[in-house]
Amino acid sequence: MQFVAGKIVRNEGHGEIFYRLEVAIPEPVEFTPGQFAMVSGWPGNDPLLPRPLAIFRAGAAPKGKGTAEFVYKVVGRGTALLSGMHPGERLSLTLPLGRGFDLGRDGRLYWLVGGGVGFSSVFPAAAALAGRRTEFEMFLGSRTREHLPPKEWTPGGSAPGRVHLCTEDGTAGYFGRVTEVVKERLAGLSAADVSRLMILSCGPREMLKEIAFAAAERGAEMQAALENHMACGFGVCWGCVVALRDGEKVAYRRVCKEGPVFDAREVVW
Amino acid sequence: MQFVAGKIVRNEGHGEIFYRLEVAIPEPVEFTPGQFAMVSGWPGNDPLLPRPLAIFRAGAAPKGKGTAEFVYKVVGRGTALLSGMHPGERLSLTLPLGRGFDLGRDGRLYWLVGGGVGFSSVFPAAAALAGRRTEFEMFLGSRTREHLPPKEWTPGGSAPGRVHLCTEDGTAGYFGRVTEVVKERLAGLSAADVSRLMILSCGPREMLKEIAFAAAERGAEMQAALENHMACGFGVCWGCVVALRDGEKVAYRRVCKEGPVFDAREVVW
Amino acid sequence: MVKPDLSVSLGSLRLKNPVMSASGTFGYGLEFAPFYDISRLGAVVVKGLSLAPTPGNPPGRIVETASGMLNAIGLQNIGVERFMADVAPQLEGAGAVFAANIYGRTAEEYEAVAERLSGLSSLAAIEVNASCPNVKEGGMAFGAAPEGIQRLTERVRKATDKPVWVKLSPNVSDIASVAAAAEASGADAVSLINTIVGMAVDHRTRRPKLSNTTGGLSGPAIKPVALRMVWEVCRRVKIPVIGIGGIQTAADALEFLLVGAAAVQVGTANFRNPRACVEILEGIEAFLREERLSGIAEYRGGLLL
Amino acid sequence: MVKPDLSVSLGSLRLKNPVMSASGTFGYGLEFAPFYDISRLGAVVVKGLSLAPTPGNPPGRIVETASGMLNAIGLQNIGVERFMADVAPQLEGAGAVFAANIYGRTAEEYEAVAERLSGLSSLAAIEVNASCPNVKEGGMAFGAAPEGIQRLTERVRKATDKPVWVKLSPNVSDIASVAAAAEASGADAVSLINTIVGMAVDHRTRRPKLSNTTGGLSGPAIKPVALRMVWEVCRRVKIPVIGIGGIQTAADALEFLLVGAAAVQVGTANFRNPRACVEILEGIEAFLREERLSGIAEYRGGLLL
Ligand SMILES: Cc1cc2nc3c(=O)[nH]c(=O)nc-3n(C[C@H](O)[C@H](O)[C@H](O)COP(=O)(O)OP(=O)(O)OC[C@H]3O[C@@H](n4cnc5c(N)ncnc54)[C@H](O)[C@@H]3O)c2cc1C
Ligand SMILES: Cc1cc2nc3c(=O)[nH]c(=O)nc-3n(C[C@H](O)[C@H](O)[C@H](O)COP(=O)(O)OP(=O)(O)OC[C@H]3O[C@@H](n4cnc5c(N)ncnc54)[C@H](O)[C@@H]3O)c2cc1C
Ligand SMILES: Cc1cc2nc3c(=O)[nH]c(=O)nc-3n(C[C@H](O)[C@H](O)[C@H](O)COP(=O)(O)O)c2cc1C
Ligand SMILES: Cc1cc2nc3c(=O)[nH]c(=O)nc-3n(C[C@H](O)[C@H](O)[C@H](O)COP(=O)(O)O)c2cc1C
Ligand code: FES
Ligand code: FES
Repeated sequence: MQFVAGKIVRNEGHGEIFYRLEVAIPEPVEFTPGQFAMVSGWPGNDPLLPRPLAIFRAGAAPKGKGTAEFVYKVVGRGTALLSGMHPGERLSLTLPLGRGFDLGRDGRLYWLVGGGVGFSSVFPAAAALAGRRTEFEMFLGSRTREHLPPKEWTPGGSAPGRVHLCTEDGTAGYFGRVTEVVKERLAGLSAADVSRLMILSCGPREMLKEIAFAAAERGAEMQAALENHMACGFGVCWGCVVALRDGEKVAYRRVCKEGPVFDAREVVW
Repeated sequence: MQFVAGKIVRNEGHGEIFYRLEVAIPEPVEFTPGQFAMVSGWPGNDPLLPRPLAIFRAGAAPKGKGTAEFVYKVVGRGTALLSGMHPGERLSLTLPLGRGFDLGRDGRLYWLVGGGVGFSSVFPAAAALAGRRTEFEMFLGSRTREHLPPKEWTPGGSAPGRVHLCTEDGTAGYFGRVTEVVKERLAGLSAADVSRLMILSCGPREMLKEIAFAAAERGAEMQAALENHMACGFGVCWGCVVALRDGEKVAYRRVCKEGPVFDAREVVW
Repeated sequence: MVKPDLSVSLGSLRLKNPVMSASGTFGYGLEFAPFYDISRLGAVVVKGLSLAPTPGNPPGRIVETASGMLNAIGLQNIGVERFMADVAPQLEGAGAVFAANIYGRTAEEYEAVAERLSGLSSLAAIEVNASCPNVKEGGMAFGAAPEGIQRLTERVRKATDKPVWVKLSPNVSDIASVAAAAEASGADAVSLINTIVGMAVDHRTRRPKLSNTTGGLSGPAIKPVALRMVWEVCRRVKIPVIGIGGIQTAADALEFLLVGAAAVQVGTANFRNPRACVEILEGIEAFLREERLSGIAEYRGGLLL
Repeated sequence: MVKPDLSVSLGSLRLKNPVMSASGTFGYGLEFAPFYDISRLGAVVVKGLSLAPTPGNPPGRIVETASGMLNAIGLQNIGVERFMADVAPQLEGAGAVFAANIYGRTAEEYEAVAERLSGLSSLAAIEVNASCPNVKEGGMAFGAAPEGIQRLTERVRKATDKPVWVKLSPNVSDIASVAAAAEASGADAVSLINTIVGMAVDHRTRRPKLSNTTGGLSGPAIKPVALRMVWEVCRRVKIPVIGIGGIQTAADALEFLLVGAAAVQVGTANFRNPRACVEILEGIEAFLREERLSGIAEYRGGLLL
């Protein structure tokens, strides 16, 4: 975890929905898929707080420097401001933050489920799995074809997993919500496969909840990357808590520290 | 006076000191040299208030539209933000505002005195005088050669006035402060010329004060463009007042409404 | 679709919509005529008027702060006589509904200004500034405690037949009690908040940035505080509450209506955007249409707890 | 040039510099170790501690506002026992000077926490949170009036030999009187301000944005109010005043010192910039050098009126 000064290398819109941001940082960072950064740097005190963005990629750059990449969607003032920034301008980053996906060991059957911009956490997981040639399938859901990530961003390399696209308006892939596809596939899975299954998911809370219930019903394991409003991102403000089951009781856990990835069975949905 | 949405046409730095900003506006505006605009448009509420900038030029653009030009120096957060904005981005402008220079009738001997970025009010006055072929001399003072306006900005056309440059470090023109030059010239002027003289000035308050005292001593007329912090710029907040002589008493007058150009003899310096 | 009903009641006074200008940020109203037809507003509230013209504080009157500003204007104004002779007829001529914000150095002066203004048939209401933090005599002597407000409100109430709005200070421990005192003393409405006392200094010159040392904080920075106070007061009093503080957009104005305000006033926002009031008005109407609401009445006070 | 003397006195306690973290914005201090050596700070003030661990409020705990934020954390904390067993030794190990911020539901609980902490030899001071706006029992019952503060301060004073700092609420009519009451009751210092009560609602969903409906406003938005209150209190009491509220830069910190604060605490700024405290510290030192001042003492309280 470090707080670094970054410089924008690129910040381009893709299909009016997603922006891809690459930032040069002083040295390379390692991260677990699902981990995130707190990003700020626009001038002035309004907006005041940094914004959490999943780390989409991170790597080495010439001369011992590093880069970090993000994918974001403009939803409000902070992301709008970010989208107006240009290469050469400065950003501050705290990264890597939180607990990412537990990608466990091989021999497991991985399903990666991303809804909306949730693919930004799911793709790095896919890349890691593909890198070690672990079997996975990926389910991506969005409202329309335009809200799907550009094809060239899909990770995989020499061993891409199978990718299922779903759009709510049927403009690409399966006509319907990604939850339907996942639930249907779950229902058809053998008990042996269910016991090998590990679902990694990121997306709107309603989507996560629906899949979590379906997974729980079949006894499948699932990790869900949650979101919440954050002030600090590194565990000191206690602002980002969600309710988790703690034995019989409920405990408030920080999305930025104990999460953002939680065991879906522990979440009080 | 109107409140309009503008679009940046250019916003370029000159020699690291001055920026020249051109904004496309819905229709052409007429202005008196010395009048100004309130400019805002950066995102967020911090900085909150618009910034006053003298109108450097204003003209017609194709299809009945207009343009307005400004010259500014980065001194704080607002101007820094402005300098980071790009062509195509939007600004809000209220203009033209205030009472500009009274350029009176012909037959007068005009001296135009600009200190620092004060040339932004003085050049339009020079352009207007040159346009009607009225005699004038211009005195421009700055710290160093780099702080003088780029040559190509100097107005004049077919009848440029004489221009005297002064730098405090002697890197261009007269080695010393512009006030010294003006005071020396004043001292040498015949009574007849003094009675024809009208000094138009804009610059740091200390400069204006020194020249005002020298002018008063010789009985020469002078108009001074003052600055003050402003919230509204169009006379409704009463925040920008300066003390003016009102008979025996002192009255507070709004720089944005009764000014920014005042008769130097009325100012309580 | 039928046009949503934007009209609101402030006691006996019916306004065509809930958007007013806040005193001191709108001059005498006429200054905004170049930007839009000021008769479109629910009401124009003019700069605070005193018995005699007042010169105000020396320069060093405003400072920008994070998402806000401090002012220490010191209530510079032309006085009630010139307002009645020169300004009021023009506001009438413009078709504007207008209210006068007043202050005095003593309760007697408040009374005198209120009495004098009562003769102005076109005047919609008198707003009593019991909360200006920038002059010793700006009402804070009255506004800081329920007893002071009671005394002041009773006197102004007796001095005029016009609706009396009492404008409250946020610089108190319990604004709801102060509002309740105004209600009990015959106020037709309370308006809040006035500015929060603040200060700015220059760490290099080591001097205060305002000639008056302290000033009143306004703008978006104070909106959360204003909204909380309006909510607290709405739960306490039955008279209409006029919400003020940091309102810049229709969404902001709707927030105040949602927690129970009967109307709103827009202040500092007029400085950056001279069209702020009408844009807020248009935004409120658009929102009501979008949500298919019949009017303000169906939305107001509808906070779900 | 000689290094300027950054040390400051808070009564009998001498700190190597005036920069502390503000409670609740710095966790238990150790979380900042990855960013810098926390022993460099004047003191680390840890998250508010209660007798028993406290779960805090349900989610919907923070909202961003214009140049500020509202929080309604509800004082979630691990309790005094775990703090003493697990955290304090680590803070000692890190070489940090640290103070504990405490609160209780009753005066007895405050007393008990203070007593328990007194056994911690490495503890520099106890800061009594008499002003948390986010839990019914967060001290506001005490903090709103001089009498309450007096009662609370006297009890905590008797319960411990540690320096006692009383943290004051800005949600009062006259903070200087409350500070004077703390002084008279034996406080070694007062710290101010805590957050200002605010509220945020969503005009579409018609719901409050915080589970607790209201929350505490912090950040640059409140700096002018904090600065004014610190100035008022400095003119009234003789005990040291710790300035808090919206401090983000060395210039901000210097402003508080200029109006008379003996030290400062940095809160919300830690969220956007985890290195805020040390950067402020370095900035203060650079400023003193630039102005050729021998130390803080030569600058503090030097406001020119
Ligand atoms: C761990 C984590 C990883 C994320 N990764 C990505 C990503 O890779 N790409 C992406 O596009 N988005 C991501 N998000 C969501 C992203 O943080 C929000 O879209 C963003 O903060 C919205 O800011 P805004 O100013 O544009 O919106 P506004 O609505 O104006 O923001 C107002 C406030 O609400 C907060 N906020 C609003 N929506 C969210 C949200 N969904 N989650 C957290 N805070 C929110 C903002 O941070 C801000 O404090 C992630 C969120 C979390 C918690
Ligand atoms: C009528 C008028 C015409 C002007 N014309 C020009 C021009 O053509 N070119 C140019 O470069 N500058 C001009 N100025 C000065 C310019 O307005 C300030 O430099 C600018 O407002 C500084 O803003 P900032 O945010 O960069 O500085 P900051 O110091 O961060 O500003 C803080 C606050 O102080 C105010 N402020 C600071 N300095 C001044 C100042 N000198 N005058 C007024 N307000 C100030 C700002 O508006 C803001 O509210 C003019 C000022 C006035 C009053
Ligand atoms: C420059 C200025 C002058 C003001 N003058 C008055 C006044 O004369 N009388 C009054 O009651 N309030 C006055 N106010 C307070 C406003 O009417 C309003 O209550 C306050 O600014 C909060 O609203 P806002 O945040 O929308 O500005 C003034 C405010 C400002 C900024
Ligand atoms: C998230 C958060 C939690 C806080 N928790 C506490 C607390 O436990 N005890 C306390 O005395 N103050 C608490 N405060 C108040 C701060 O210590 C500080 O007084 C206030 O935030 C103003 O300073 P700032 O503007 O620098 O943040 C908290 C503030 C925030 C933002
Ligand atoms: S965002 Fe501060 S604790 Fe999680
Ligand atoms: S800036 Fe508002 S009156 Fe001049």
